[in-house]
Amino acid sequence: MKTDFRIGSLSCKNRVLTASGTFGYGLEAAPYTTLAALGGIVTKSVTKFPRAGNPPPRIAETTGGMLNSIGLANVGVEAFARDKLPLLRGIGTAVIVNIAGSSIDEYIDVLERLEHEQGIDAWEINISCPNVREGGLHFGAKRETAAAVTRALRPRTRKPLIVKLTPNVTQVAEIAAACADEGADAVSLINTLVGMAVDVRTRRPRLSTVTGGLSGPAVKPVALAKVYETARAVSIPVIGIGGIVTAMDAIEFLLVGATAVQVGTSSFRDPDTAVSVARGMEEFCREQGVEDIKELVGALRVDDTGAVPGFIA
Amino acid sequence: MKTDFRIGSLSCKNRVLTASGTFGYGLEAAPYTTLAALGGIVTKSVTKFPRAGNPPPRIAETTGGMLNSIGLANVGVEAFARDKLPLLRGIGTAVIVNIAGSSIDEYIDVLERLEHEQGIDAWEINISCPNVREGGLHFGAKRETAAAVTRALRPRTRKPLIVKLTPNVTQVAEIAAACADEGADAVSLINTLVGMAVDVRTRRPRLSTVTGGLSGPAVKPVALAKVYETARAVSIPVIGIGGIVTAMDAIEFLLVGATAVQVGTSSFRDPDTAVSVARGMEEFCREQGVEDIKELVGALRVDDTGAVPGFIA
Amino acid sequence: MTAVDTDALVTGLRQVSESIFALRFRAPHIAAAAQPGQFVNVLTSPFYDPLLRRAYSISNVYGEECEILFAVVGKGTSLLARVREGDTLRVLGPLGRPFACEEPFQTAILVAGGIGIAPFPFLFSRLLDQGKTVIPLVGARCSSLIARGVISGARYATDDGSEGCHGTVVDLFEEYLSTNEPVVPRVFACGPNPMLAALRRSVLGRGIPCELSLESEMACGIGICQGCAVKRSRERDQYALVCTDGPCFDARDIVPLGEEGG
Amino acid sequence: MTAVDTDALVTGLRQVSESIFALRFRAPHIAAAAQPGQFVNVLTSPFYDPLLRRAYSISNVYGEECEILFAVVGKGTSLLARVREGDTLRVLGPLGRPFACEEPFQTAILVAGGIGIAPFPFLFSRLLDQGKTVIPLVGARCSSLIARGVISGARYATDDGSEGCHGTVVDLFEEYLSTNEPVVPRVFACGPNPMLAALRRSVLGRGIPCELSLESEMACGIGICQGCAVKRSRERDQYALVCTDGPCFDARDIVPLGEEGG
Ligand SMILES: Cc1cc2nc3c(=O)[nH]c(=O)nc-3n(C[C@H](O)[C@H](O)[C@H](O)COP(=O)(O)OP(=O)(O)OC[C@H]3O[C@@H](n4cnc5c(N)ncnc54)[C@H](O)[C@@H]3O)c2cc1C
Ligand SMILES: Cc1cc2nc3c(=O)[nH]c(=O)nc-3n(C[C@H](O)[C@H](O)[C@H](O)COP(=O)(O)OP(=O)(O)OC[C@H]3O[C@@H](n4cnc5c(N)ncnc54)[C@H](O)[C@@H]3O)c2cc1C
Ligand SMILES: Cc1cc2nc3c(=O)[nH]c(=O)nc-3n(C[C@H](O)[C@H](O)[C@H](O)COP(=O)(O)O)c2cc1C
Ligand SMILES: Cc1cc2nc3c(=O)[nH]c(=O)nc-3n(C[C@H](O)[C@H](O)[C@H](O)COP(=O)(O)O)c2cc1C
Ligand code: FES
Ligand code: FES
Repeated sequence: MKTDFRIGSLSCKNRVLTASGTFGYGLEAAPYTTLAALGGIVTKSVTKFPRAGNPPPRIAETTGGMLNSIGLANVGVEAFARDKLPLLRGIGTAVIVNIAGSSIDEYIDVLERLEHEQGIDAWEINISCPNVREGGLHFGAKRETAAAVTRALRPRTRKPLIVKLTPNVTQVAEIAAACADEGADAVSLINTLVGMAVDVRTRRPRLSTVTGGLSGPAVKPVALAKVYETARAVSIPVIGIGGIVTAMDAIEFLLVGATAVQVGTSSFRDPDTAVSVARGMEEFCREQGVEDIKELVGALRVDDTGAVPGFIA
Repeated sequence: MKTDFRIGSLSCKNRVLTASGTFGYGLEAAPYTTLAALGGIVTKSVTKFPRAGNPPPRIAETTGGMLNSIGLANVGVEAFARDKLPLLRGIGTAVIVNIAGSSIDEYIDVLERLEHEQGIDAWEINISCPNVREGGLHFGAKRETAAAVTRALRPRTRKPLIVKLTPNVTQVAEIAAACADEGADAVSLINTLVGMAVDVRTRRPRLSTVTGGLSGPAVKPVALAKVYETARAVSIPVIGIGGIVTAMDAIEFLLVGATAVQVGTSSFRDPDTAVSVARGMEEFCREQGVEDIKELVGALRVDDTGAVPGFIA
Repeated sequence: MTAVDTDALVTGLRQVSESIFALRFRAPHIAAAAQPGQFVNVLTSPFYDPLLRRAYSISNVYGEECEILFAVVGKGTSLLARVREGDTLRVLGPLGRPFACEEPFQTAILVAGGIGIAPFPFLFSRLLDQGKTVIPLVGARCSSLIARGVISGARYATDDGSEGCHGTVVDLFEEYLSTNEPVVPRVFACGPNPMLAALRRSVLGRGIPCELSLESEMACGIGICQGCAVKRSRERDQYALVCTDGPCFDARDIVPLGEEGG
Repeated sequence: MTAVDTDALVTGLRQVSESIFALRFRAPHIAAAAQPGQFVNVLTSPFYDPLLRRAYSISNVYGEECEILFAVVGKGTSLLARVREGDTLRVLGPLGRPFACEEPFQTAILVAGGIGIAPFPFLFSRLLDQGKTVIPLVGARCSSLIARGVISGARYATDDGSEGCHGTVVDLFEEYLSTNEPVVPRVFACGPNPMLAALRRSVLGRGIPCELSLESEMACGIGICQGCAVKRSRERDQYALVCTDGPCFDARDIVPLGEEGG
């Protein structure tokens, strides 16, 4: 059975990747899973300078999900190139480096520092970081800024460029289209939803940063709707992320139009999740007589039921 | 202990209302709860003409939440005035009529038809309906259209006007501010998040309308963040809605700035939820020596922790 | 006659087939008010996954106790299968419109598909009490999935032929009709939607009065969510609510989900 | 020495105080590799509420079996309290940095607050094996909340004075120091953050070496989420991870959450 896919020069043996920030730099979970059985690994966001991250508490469990405000804690691009990347070479799966920055120059600096390093198969650009010029509004919150990041990076790399979109916008498909127009090879979504939680006894927010990012099974319905919206609006591949725990969850994303998926929060529950999702998808295809998993991509059956779309209450 | 609050001429004995569409027209749940112990009842959205609603399936359970696409099934304003409203008079709690429409004229027609009926304490305006003029984009999706609905209704009523906001936007506070500028007496939020779910065996969406509205505990973190954002941006009262099951959930909303709350999906799990939330809030206040529940509104303690706000990953 | 939401004491749980359990609980008010075909709405978890209650037909009443039959298929039922005697279970009921079984017919045919057998032990004994003749026809995928000891004198159909007639319970129903004298029976049916759709075609074609007990997605069970709509057959684009207008309907009045045209 | 994620067979559950349970499970690899102060990460529900695993100190090891002690306070622990012998439990461990207990000190004082007693039965027997003198000091809110039969020779402090010394376990600790000869002991402590903060001030002021076992919110337990940060005391705005750099830390190295300044 065919399970692999390609996005430009990126070639993955199956359609399940680990999501940025939820699988460390790739090696930490090695004792509990089979890295070589993954479609690929997306690294924690790498920034120009090391970042210690936010003060605790950084996470709070919520119903079916969790809030995080890690604060892009990472070793910085130099230490990444020196200490982390060498370990990732030869683990037998695709390596996608996720880049974050608070100015366009920072994105460029990280990408240029790594462009000629061995062992990087593609970039994922995290545009859910506050744009310091725009006073804290995320790059991903507006068509113009999302396009600007893409435009700045496109000519500087020959590797596939995947732009990772935030769901905290009115029309994500518009932003995806702007990135596609600027030459993005793919988009991935969703990053976390802005959320918060309060400890009623202390009357304090449960995260040091007050608000944080919501992820996990609770957000899956939102993620599916955003991926569906995006996949119908752009012709580049869409990578689906959000609340995937089982192979059936991943197949939902494929059916609504995702070419591949990423597993995030579930790896915290069980570091072998991504691999078991990949295996379960194969099994499902075998059962259903699907010979190439590609057949599932966008295969949602939508009839005209006479329903008035948009009337959602 | 003081638990009541007022918004203009609307006076409620406590801060817990039932949310539109989740408590019928108010009487259906009477055998299972004590209506007179509610702060108020918000009716199912009433439209100009009767609506049969969408074809089944109309609901799908998801992790910690549910999707619905009821399609604003309701008896229409005439039958509402004739059959439902008389039963609501004298149940001993405030009655807030929720109005929906797909053109501004429809909102006006419903409001004007009911303005002089006895027994209505306030309006809640559901602007999460597709605006037929704008080709299906919700009235609530843009500042301009949200303001236009508010502007059209404001001079036509002496009752408090609560505008109910959709969370499916980049900056809900902006839209709230526009409504406040046009004379809204309060805003309520959140309405449901756009979401979807797929049956992988049939490859069909689990709702007849493909996408629907997500509600329930899963969305509480998003609702809290949106209420917090809004309460800091406007000076009119904010009513918090989204995923409330317990008194502690409701108190979280008060702490982030909500004057009152609405209980939605949880009433399906237990029709006595809203009343038990109200009772639990009282008990909490007694325990904590709070004499007027108002003391909790906006009482969130936020320190400067040195965290970089906005960096949410 | 109104329903109550009550903490019911679990008095027994026994397995009646490979995947079906019978759960008994003490709920005097529900037991006293229940009619065959009605259901209860059960909270399966104190937490929020699964979030909503699950509906179960009242499969029998013993004094102050009620019994439900459930097939373990997902989250809610896997939790119910772990309930222990002495636990309490939050149960709301009895809910919905019961089977119309008081009318003056002489022979009733019960047609059950899979876990659709659930409402029939109760209906069966009620009909026997009324002195009626009752023919229970029970379908299952295979022999090991047939609930044992819940209804007597049943004839079986299995998809794989491992017990009784080889075929669906609707095949068995039609075979029964063709080999028995043509008195007009009253049919009561419960099972998956495709089975009900097939049976509906069969009885409507023959002019046999029939009541169907329907399932649908439900959020509340008491008429406040409007989630459980089923198409009415006589008015275009009009809906009935399974929880309050049903779950038992005259087969002529509604179109089970999945039946085209109608 | 690496941890494993395994389906452990539950071999016993017993209540050791009003709200504390001892749960035993068979996990040969974990039992063989475990060191005092390490923890396991337990999946408490097959569904998604609660979503994340819960961390529990390994409170003792018996051959191929491990024991954990837990206080029933919320979702995960109320599910664990319903586990039965013969069930399987998904357990990942042993995780984290153990107590540094091999060093050449002679007297150890164990300071436990509430459920912070959990890691000490294991540490206690390890230290006795090494021929050391061990003084267990145990604090609880009241007598009925003290875990019984898990550690011998303990002295108690209760907030309400219902057993032992009336006060906190840190008061008891300071009283112990003041009434006993001034050999420099090694202190091992586990409990709520405010207690650890108070104890830390007490030992640092006196120059007594001390290891603290910390708790924090955790999502993964294995270093892939960075959620379990705790402030390092020596570098400004730098963090250690409780799950991999801890949970046992030299008291000089970190600042428990809630301790101001530091
Ligand atoms: C009026 C009424 C009476 C009922 N009586 C009984 C009864 O007597 N006995 C009984 O066992 N059940 C009965 N049901 C069904 C019951 O309410 C639950 O839906 C069922 O027990 C499954 O619950 P679960 O939580 O185990 O499964 P879930 O976790 O909800 O779902 C498990 C799996 O089953 C499938 N599934 C379940 N429900 C649906 C659905 N509605 N549509 C599509 N797929 C679905 C899905 O594929 C899913 O993977 C009745 C339902 C209604 C509305
Ligand atoms: C390294 C480590 C070792 C641990 N060892 C043990 C042990 O041996 N025994 C033991 O019982 N527990 C131990 N814990 C705590 C344990 O992991 C769970 O947090 C605890 O059992 C509560 O889980 P729950 O699901 O029952 O409660 P939850 O449902 O998660 O919470 C219940 C209530 O407890 C309170 N609460 C729980 N955790 C926190 C928190 N972190 N911050 C603020 N409030 C909180 C909240 O008020 C909440 O209402 C350890 C934690 C760590 C990190
Ligand atoms: C603890 C945590 C840290 C994360 N860090 C990053 C990050 O550094 N960069 C990024 O692009 N996304 C980050 N994410 C977002 C995830 O990659 C993913 O988009 C999101 O969690 C939704 O997927 P899930 O529901 O499967 O977790 C992080 C998520 C979590 C939970
Ligand atoms: C089944 C259902 C029907 C709803 N119908 C309406 C409606 O008619 N008008 C409206 O303004 N909101 C409607 N809502 C939204 C709720 O009032 C509420 O804003 C939302 O569900 C979030 O709150 P909750 O998480 O407590 O349910 C509906 C929600 C549900 C679940
Ligand atoms: S299930 Fe809610 S109206 Fe029928
Ligand atoms: S709990 Fe995830 S890194 Fe420590």
